[in-house]
Amino acid sequence: MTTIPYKSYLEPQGKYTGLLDWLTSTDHKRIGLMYMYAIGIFFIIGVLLGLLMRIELFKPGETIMGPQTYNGIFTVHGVIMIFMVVIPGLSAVFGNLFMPIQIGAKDVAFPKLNLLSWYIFMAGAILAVLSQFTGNGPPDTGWTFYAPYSTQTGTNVLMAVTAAFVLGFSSILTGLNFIVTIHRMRAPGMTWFKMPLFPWALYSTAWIQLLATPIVGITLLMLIAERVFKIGFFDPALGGDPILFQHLFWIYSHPAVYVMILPAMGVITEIIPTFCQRRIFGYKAIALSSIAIAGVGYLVWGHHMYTSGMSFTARWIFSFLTFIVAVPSAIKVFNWVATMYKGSIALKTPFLYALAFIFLFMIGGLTGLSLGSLATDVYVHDTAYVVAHFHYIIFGGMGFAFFAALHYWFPKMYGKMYNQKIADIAWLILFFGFNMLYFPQFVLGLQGLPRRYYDYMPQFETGEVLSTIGGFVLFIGIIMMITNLIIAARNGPQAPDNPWGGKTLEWTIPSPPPMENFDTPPVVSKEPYDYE
Amino acid sequence: MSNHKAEHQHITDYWVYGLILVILLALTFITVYMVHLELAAWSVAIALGIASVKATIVLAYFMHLKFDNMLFKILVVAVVMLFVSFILLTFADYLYR
Amino acid sequence: MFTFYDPQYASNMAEGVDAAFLIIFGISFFFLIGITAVMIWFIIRYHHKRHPKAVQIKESFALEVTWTVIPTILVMIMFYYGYIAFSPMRDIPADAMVVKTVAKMWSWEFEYPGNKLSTELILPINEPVVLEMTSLDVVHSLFISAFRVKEDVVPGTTHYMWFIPERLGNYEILCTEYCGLRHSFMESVARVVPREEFDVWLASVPEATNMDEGLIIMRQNACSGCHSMDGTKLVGPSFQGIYGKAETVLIDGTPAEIVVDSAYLYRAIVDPDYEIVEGYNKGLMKTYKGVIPEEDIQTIIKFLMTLQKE
Amino acid sequence: MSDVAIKHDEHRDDLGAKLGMWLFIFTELLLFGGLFLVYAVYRDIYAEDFHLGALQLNVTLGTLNTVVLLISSMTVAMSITAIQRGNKKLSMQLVLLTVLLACVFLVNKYFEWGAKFEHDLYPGSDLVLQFKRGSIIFFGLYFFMTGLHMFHVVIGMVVLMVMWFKLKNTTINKDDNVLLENGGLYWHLVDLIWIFLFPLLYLVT
Repeated sequence: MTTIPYKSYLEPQGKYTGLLDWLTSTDHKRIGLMYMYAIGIFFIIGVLLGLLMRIELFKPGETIMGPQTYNGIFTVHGVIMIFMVVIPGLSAVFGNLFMPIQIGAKDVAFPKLNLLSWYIFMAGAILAVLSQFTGNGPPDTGWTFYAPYSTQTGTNVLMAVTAAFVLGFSSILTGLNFIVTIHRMRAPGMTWFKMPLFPWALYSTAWIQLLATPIVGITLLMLIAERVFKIGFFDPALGGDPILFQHLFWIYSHPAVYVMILPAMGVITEIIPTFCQRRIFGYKAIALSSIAIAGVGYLVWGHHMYTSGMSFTARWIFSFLTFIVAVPSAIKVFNWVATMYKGSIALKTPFLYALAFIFLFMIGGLTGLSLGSLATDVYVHDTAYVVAHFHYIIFGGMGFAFFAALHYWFPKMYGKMYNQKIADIAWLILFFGFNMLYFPQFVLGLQGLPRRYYDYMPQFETGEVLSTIGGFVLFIGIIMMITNLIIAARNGPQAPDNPWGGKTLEWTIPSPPPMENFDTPPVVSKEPYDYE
Repeated sequence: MSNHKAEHQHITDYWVYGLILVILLALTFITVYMVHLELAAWSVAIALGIASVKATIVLAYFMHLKFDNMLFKILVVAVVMLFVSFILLTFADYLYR
Repeated sequence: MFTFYDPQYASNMAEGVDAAFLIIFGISFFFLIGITAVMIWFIIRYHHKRHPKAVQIKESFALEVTWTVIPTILVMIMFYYGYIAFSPMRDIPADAMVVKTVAKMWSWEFEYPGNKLSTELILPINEPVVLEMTSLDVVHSLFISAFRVKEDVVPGTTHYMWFIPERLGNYEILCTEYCGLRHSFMESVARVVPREEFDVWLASVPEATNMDEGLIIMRQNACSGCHSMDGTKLVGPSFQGIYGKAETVLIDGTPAEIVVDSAYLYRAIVDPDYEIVEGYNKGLMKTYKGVIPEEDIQTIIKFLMTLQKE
Repeated sequence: MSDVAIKHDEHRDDLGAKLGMWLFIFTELLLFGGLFLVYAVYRDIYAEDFHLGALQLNVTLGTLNTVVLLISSMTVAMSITAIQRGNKKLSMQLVLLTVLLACVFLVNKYFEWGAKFEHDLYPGSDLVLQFKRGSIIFFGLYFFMTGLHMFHVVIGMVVLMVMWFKLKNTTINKDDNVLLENGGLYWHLVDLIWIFLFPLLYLVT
């Protein structure tokens, strides 16, 4: 506890009161929290849409909705979850909240731009939500907007695409801000290799956001132009090539997967040393593997298109590169586990989430190998197997890392402690629900159930029923976790400044942090995970 | 946090810019003239080659890359390489269909 | 699920694919179980109650190199098996029987040598077949899971897929590229039959000659994807007994009572959004003006007049 | 997005501001990069049609616009030298001259597009839709690429006008001129893209 009274960033800062005080604030921590509340709401909407789909799939034939509604729902579920939850998720929320503190800075490099990014994000999000209720019904293309279906369908694709374009713009600006911040704002003495690994991950992520997003931006613009002016970029009737759309789309959307997972890996890399009370094993290997993943990650988009009719040459080149990109991820897993060796392990909630992350991420990653392999991908491509795979990566990976980060930094964010017992139970329910929901999808995919199916043959019923039940278990876990945290944020007991014994800079300042982060700018001389 | 207020500023003379402009204009006219030479297969390569030279000159002098921080040079090269790899990989598909 | 225990695979592609799967799964299981076990062991062994003071271990360059090199070798092995099992799929034999495959929302059509049309894929066993596939509207994907083959069917170009069916029986053909409203209903069946049976089938009088000309045109334009002939409600109204039927239609949202006549049918084909039959949605059908020649539209209408209630 | 780099608090960081601007330029380059990729693919598929399409374009006007943009690039670069030497008046004049040259570019473009529309050569026109597929794509790309570029010219003009006002009230001055440099960088980007657009669209053989 600090002895001198201070004003935390959560308290009113004068000038304006109430909501306006927040909406005009350029403080990185407040912007981070604003992202979190917004993303939290979108996440719940996405989850509810997912549950509706699960109910529909509970038995073959029409259960609660018609096929058009179902197609709209899985599109909206995808658009919300991908563009509004997982892509901004960790970097915009925890990157904003803690990256500047971890590198000993007062704020990001361009605080006003940071606030602008949030407004652009909200504008895009509102457009995305509006696209559901206006025009000719919700878009029904799937979040991938594949041409020429997306240029032909009469539904409200235009607005959804515009929304994705605007959201991409916000993502670019956040990335730009983070790169400049990390280059220019590190505390004196904090060399690149004395920087904690979460900022390292964010740095790699920011480059992807910056350099990949424009490609999807221009692709979506072309799609808009095609729909409005009949230019025919992707419509074969006008000379266009639908496969080119897929190339352009995946040049962005594959790296986007790393926008989700790299910060997640960064979070896990922060949590493991803290709860093992040990320096991270292989600091440099982890830092550089982030850069490697970001770099090679640009060159593997074609593995989403093995069956698209690409040339054989392109297929095997992409397969080869895909297998290469698996290696740096493996290195990270080995280093995490090695960090636990001879540590002094405290099984607290954040660490439990981190363990779940490693396990689920391994399943997601290893099943990814069979999708990267040419022969096996032909079999399971676009089946429920892919659905299971990417939910293991995105939800089991990014989602669980988000929950881990939430429980890890919660005491710092709010200065309050949550009920750890309830948090642990919620974790257990989440973990079981998750596996029950998605594991059957692997089996269904191997049985030959294509994805995005409204109806299915009777042989798939067992798996779908299990999956639906799992969905509800998972939902209970989410509600329990969130309720626990909301109660804690309101009435939880005071949290100490450093509840877990962390070594990075955010644990050296009061909880919740003051507006200026540090009383005196810190000077760094030691390595980030120095437990000597 | 380093303040680069007092950073050494390279000031380019006016005549340098004038000279650069003359070179760029000359290259432009060469490109336009090339079209009439019927070089068939080579003309695209030459036109793009000249465009790249022009772009490099603009980057180096007008955009001050030549006198600026090393970081910017590295980043520009990296971005160009990234774009080239996009092109190459896409054409791994289109050229071998 | 798998045919690992069954020595007879359904196609010549299945063995390679399943072998590649087995190798990847084998390595994956080893690592998943191994790493998880080690992790759990560390958590128990080095729990802070048993191990109150952590030992600070410096990095080991040798170890980093080891666990970089070994996975690299392993993934290269996986790549290799994926590659050798896949490359035959792209190596199309010259003597294979060609079946022209047309995908459209939401049905498949197969055209055999001699212009025989079929909605099912009938195949002689143990003989190579190549599907020359194209789509009339959006991207579809032809998937026969038992054969372990899949390839997208893209409008504007022709894609190829080949295989040798090696086991008699019926196998599901599904569409695996999302293609709109009735994506999950876009199915057909591959029937693998003995050669003799195939010959008999192929020689049987092509259905096409028995068909009404209007029906042929309608088939070519995939009308049946949305309109049934047996009264079933699909995306659009059924054609059964459509002529002379009294319907309530919405013109710009205002209901109107009409009786279906040939003028109405014509309007419904060239301007489908003008009058929407109550209970159906706008914007799902595009105009066929200019797509189907004027005289063909008349032929269709004549055919529709013959479809009476049974 | 020039105000991206505006930051006049106690931690003035010119290098950081410039880095921010360069990063933004990278995103713009890749935005057009995506278009160049599309162009390259369709040129590969429809080489003949692209050639015929290019013959419909006015090389003289295109060349003229290239010259105009190159000169404007020089004037904006010179304006930075001027302010660095403390010559505020000359710097302002050069910025204004750049804006005027941008106007010349737009007027030129207006006549070029106008002529195309007169001949019904615009995307979605009945005439174009009857063309061969490659030509439909060519005219689509021509209008989309030059249109997007024109949009950037307009943004650049706004940026330059902001620079002019900032020079006037000495927010930009002899010692603090990174803002003008960034504005200049943006304008050079506009030029840079045109350097590639011109041979690709007008000089296809």
